[in-house]
Amino acid sequence: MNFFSQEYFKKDWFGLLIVVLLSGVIISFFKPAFLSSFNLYVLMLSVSLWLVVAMSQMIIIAIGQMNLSVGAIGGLVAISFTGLMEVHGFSIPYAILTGLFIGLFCGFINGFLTVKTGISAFIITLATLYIFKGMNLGITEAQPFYQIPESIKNFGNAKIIGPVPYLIIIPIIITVMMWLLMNKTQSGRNMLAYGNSVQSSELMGISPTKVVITAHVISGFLAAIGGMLVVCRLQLGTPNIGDSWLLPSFAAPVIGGAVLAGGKVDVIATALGVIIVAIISQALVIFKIDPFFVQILLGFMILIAVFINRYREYKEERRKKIFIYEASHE
Amino acid sequence: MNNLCLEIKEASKKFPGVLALDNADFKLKKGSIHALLGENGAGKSTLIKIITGLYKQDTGKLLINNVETSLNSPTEAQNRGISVVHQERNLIRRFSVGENLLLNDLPKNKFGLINYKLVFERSKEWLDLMDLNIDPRTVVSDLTVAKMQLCEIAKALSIKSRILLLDEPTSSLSPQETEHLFKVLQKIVREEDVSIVFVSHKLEEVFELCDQVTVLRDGKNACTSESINKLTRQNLVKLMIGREEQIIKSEKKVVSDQKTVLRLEKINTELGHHDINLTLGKGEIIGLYGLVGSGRTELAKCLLGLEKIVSGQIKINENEVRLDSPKTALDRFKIGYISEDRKKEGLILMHNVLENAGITIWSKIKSFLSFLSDKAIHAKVDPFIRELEVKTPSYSQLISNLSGGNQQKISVAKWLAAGTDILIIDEPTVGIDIKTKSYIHELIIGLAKKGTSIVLISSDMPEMISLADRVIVMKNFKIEGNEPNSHNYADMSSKIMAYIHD
Amino acid sequence: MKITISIITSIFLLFGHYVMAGSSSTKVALVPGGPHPYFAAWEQAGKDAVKDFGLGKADYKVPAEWDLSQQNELIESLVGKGYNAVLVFPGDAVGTNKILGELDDAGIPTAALAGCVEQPTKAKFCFGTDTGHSAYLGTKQLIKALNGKGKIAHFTGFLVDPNTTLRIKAVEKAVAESGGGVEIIQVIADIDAYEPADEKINAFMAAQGGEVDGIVTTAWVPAVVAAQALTNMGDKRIKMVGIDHDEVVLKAIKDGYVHGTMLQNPYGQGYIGSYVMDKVRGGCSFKANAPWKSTAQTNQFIDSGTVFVDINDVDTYVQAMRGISLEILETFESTYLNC
Amino acid sequence: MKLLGGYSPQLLFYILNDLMFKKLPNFAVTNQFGLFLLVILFVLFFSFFTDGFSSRFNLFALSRVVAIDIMIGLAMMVVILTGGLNLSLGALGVSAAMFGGWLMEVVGIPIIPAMLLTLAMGGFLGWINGYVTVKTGVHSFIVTLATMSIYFGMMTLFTEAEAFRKLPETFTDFGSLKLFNKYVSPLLLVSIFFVFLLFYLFKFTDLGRKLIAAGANPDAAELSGISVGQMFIYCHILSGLLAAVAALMLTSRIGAAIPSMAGNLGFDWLLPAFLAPVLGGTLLSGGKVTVFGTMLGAVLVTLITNGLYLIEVGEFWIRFFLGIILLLAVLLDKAREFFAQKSNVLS
Repeated sequence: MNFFSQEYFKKDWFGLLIVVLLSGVIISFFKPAFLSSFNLYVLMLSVSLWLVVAMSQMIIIAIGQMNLSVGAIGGLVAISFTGLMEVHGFSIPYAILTGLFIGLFCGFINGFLTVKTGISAFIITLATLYIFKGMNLGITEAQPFYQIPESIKNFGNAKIIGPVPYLIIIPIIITVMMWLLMNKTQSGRNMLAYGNSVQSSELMGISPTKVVITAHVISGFLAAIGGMLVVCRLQLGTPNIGDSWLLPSFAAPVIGGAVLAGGKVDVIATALGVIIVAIISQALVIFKIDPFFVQILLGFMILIAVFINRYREYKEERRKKIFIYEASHE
Repeated sequence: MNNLCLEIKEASKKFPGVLALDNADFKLKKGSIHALLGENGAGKSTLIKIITGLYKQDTGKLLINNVETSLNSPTEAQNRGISVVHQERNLIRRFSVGENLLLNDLPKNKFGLINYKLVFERSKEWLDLMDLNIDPRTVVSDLTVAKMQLCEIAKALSIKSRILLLDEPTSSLSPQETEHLFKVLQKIVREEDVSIVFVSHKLEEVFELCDQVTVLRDGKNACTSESINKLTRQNLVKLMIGREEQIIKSEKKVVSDQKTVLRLEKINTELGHHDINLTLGKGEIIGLYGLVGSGRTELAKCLLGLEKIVSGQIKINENEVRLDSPKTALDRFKIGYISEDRKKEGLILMHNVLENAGITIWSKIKSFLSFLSDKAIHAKVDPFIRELEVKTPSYSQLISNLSGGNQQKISVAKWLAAGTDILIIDEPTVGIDIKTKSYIHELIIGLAKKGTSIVLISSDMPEMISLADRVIVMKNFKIEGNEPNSHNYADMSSKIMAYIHD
Repeated sequence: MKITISIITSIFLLFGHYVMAGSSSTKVALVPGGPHPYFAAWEQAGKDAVKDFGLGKADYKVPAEWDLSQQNELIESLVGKGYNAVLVFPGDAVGTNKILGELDDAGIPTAALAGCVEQPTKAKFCFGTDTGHSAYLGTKQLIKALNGKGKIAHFTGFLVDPNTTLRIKAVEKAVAESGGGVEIIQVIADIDAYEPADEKINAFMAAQGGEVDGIVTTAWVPAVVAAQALTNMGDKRIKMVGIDHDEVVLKAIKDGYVHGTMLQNPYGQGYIGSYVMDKVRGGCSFKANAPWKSTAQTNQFIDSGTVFVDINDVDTYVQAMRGISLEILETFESTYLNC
Repeated sequence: MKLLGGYSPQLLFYILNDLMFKKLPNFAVTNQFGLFLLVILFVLFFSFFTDGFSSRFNLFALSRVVAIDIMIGLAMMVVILTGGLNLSLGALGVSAAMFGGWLMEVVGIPIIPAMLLTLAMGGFLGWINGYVTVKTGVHSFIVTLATMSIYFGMMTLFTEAEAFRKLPETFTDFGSLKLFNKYVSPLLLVSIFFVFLLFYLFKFTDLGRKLIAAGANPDAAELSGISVGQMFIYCHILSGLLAAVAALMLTSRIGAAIPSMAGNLGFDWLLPAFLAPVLGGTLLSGGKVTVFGTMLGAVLVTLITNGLYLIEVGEFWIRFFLGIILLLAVLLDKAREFFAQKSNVLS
């Protein structure tokens, strides 16, 4: 019993895992089609995209900032990627490399401006959101690019085995890499240290410039991958890609227990947060919930997730107070 | 060849309008514990910042191991073996102790990933070295303040620092914890070839710990690397403030039929206070003494309604009351609280003097349509700010631009203006220079004479004994003793200690 | 390349803007609701109108965002610049009326283009697609393809767009007229962004794909995404009727995954609309007995042509549309105007 | 009467005294002054380099847009004061306006009481934001993210996305009224009235000072006897009220209460909502408000958007240039702050 309470219940991801399993069981009980191969495939597809988007935001939350331009970067990369192939005849690898480079560069701009000017990332990325989206519209004049090479379309559609799409490979690799980054590498720990306390981390010899720019570059890089994944999925490069990313990008990390002030993110819990959001939006369709209710439900869902997190935090605080109290008894 | 590991020669540093350092010298001998003293504004912190690479001196030299060097950043200073243990705890609170200790260079496996087993093993060695019985896996936020501080020192050692700067390290430690700290410091100086610069306002500690002393006054050396044996407390104070110290004469008050203004009966709180019984008479000063974590500040916060009281009664003027917020406490029962944490809980640093001093009386002096002008506030708080001799160019000066002592005066002034009947004063002289300290002591006595009842929370035993009428000793969230103050230091301190170590 | 050109152009325009001389003083602004591929044909239509009818200007001006306020701001600034006739795709069927009224007060004729504003309005007329009717016709086509029997789903756009409600009602009406053979099993709305549309439509396919026989889409994004989903699934059993001319939809029709689409006539709207504006400014007025059509929103409606296109005519629809446009143009003056 | 009579000149004196004599020397290094210069600069630029900027029609239209943007900016500003954000601003405003439209059209309540009830609705929705934020201790970013969905969803559910378009003409005509030789909309006067009201609140009242203190340092304020939770709730209520005012103004301008008037989920309001206070020098960390700065910020943003349309940069590039200008404006402000600090230290 003690084993349980100490090891698992404390972890952010444990409760979420229960929620995922439970909701899976409940939904498939009412609608067996939920577990059908095609449905799992569809679920995995939507998880793949939102995983990347959530990670892109999560790493910025880790350093205690926000990146409003995640979607704008994704969109800009998506249309550049397709545009370069369609208009300028780039080969696929070159187009991918250029797309990734654009993402890196956009992220670098965000990070550089934030750390060098000392202006809050919220404002900087609000401005760059406009700049990147503006470039997107300026380049495309709102016209999509349609000429997507067959191999990319196939990549977006093909399945590895059973219901598992090829598309999910990259997001899974990213998730593993992110877990390693945040838990097992010096630069990841530096980011979390910076997110915990800018002042302390600086005094510990951690360079803010390096931390902030690295985080934003990674965020831009992931947003770029997200943008290209959408292209594979939709099989067209439309300027609207990324417009709807903002809310999901925050929802998953927050459900995963991330602290917006920084310094605490959990990659596994974020991934589970993504799965929960995906399951619930699917359940809304499966159960034919009146579209008028969807908005309201989504709102309450976020509130409930936050309440649960908050309650656990409260418990933890109590525990610590008592702990310190006991420690001082020694 | 001398054996100096750090030397500063004729350093000057000018800020617009101020000459912060004026040809100051500083010599740190290898293996010594060197006290750096001075009033606030004497140039101490400028000197420290030059040593740690935050500032660069305008003229003069900085030598490390007799080699002239220039330090451009704290990181560079750290690389040269100079570390600071700050007043504010500078650990990553969500990280484990072990990771904090080695954060600059975490041991990695062949894939470049952090090897946590090794992290905890290696950090354990440093903790052992300091006689610290902490599991390196413990999350920092679970530690007591004293242990955090010791961890910080361990961290400085772990990055191979050979010069440690300790800035007011004991300000929130209990005597026992201080004693432990000093033992550790003496041990590392002895065994690890470390030299220490010790900054403190508590002269007793300087005499106990240090072997050399440098005093700054108005940016100049009042003495340079004097051996501590040659000095007395009086000499030192004179060097610091340029005149003799005025010892507060603690007069024993006649405790005659005082009216009880505050009475706690069998209070139990959610935080764990157990069966607290306490009375406070009109014009009385009671001291709450205890170790950090004994529940003193927490009790004060329960009284203000910030934490829940589970059972028991609070009586004010013998009427039972419910206190649910500091607002109720102030508005209805005239209870005020001067926090130990000036910057976080006491003052609004981004606001000016007037706003800070007037905050408690806004509601009282507002007029029609809740109209409230600066002029009206000015009229109300001006007498108090004057009375406290606050040094500020104008009332529109930002509080953050004032010195620590003047900041403390403002946080007192706002409660004077509020005209409280009961004032809870938490560690009023932490980080405050001797001149202001004695001034604040006089002020507290004066307030009590005028009829304000005072609850004084302090870890400073001399302060406690010179001010309190009664000393209440707390331990483990309980009241252990209630001792009328004899104002005899030896007698009182042994009595108090007896309660804590029974 | 486009960037460079645009930047150079904008710098050029910044310092060297000039008023193009035309024989007529009419300066028409063609203002869509926001950046959207549907309206792209208006740009060429405007240019052709200047060339063919000798207008002073007929410029395609796009609000920076899909936002009523942004559109109003743009229109106001255009009028400030001297445009004296405005063709607008209403940012809101009701909300746009106010500014049209104000333009009317300022002596500037306006008309609703591609979509209508609700009456009462100061717009001279509405020239475009009757959104409700188009949805109704599309559903009829679908029902026909299903031989009057089956379960259908309806995918549409933002709930807060009044047109969405019209479309939902129109689809219901067509279904009701089928005599009970057809049943709407699900309406998915609020999917005007690609990623959520992809998510929801695929989820629907997964859950109901086996049950549903037909799909009708009445907004651009759901049409594209649903067409793509059917193509990806390789499903030719489910009959789908889309809307508009996105290449994805057209290709799916050619490949046989989508039954057909309801096309509109954006080029004709821009071209003829500009022409009429010039006439109106030239002193023409509308005939009292003009053969207006009535829609749910207005009774001063002129149909710019809605055509159902399926695999047979998907390659030739451009000609078909041009034909309709010319037909309307030829008879417009005699049918509607007193000059 | 005597009280009021004696009172107002006194107030006026304070305000003038404050503005003219104490603040003027410092004004040159303030954010407001920089903004003011920028506004002048852009006005001059656009008047010279565009057709029709100074035309009566354009200036009137500008005054109307500015009026609403100012209110939106102020509504966000009062929540930023607490160190929070109000993402539900647009959804809240639209919900209140739809409620107002329902009252006027369906229930048939006279205009003034209907407007008051609309404001009350705005205040109530703001209160929910504030109450949940304060009681749970969750950051308002997340709380209002959720309430944004909830308010907007509820609104569409109740109205079935139908607009209220048969509003009393007195009400809708107000939005098209032209004053001062047809150059200015009365809506702008309403906004300016609120600007002064808020200035009075924050500068000269007990409540305003408490709101600021609570935002600047909640712990210290609480221990100084200010009920911080209550103050934060007041800020959210105020935000709701101001958003409702903005929504009513927009309704009057559009001539109908429509669910999409602030875009899907009310998102279209967020940009002016953030830009105005941020350009105006309001600190995102809380504790500092600049009412006039926010006003100038709103003026600047509207001016630039309008100018960009007029200057023909190519409509598709407008967002790009808007972003660049926003970036330059905050950078400029940062530079100003830097030099102001330098000169401050010197003096």
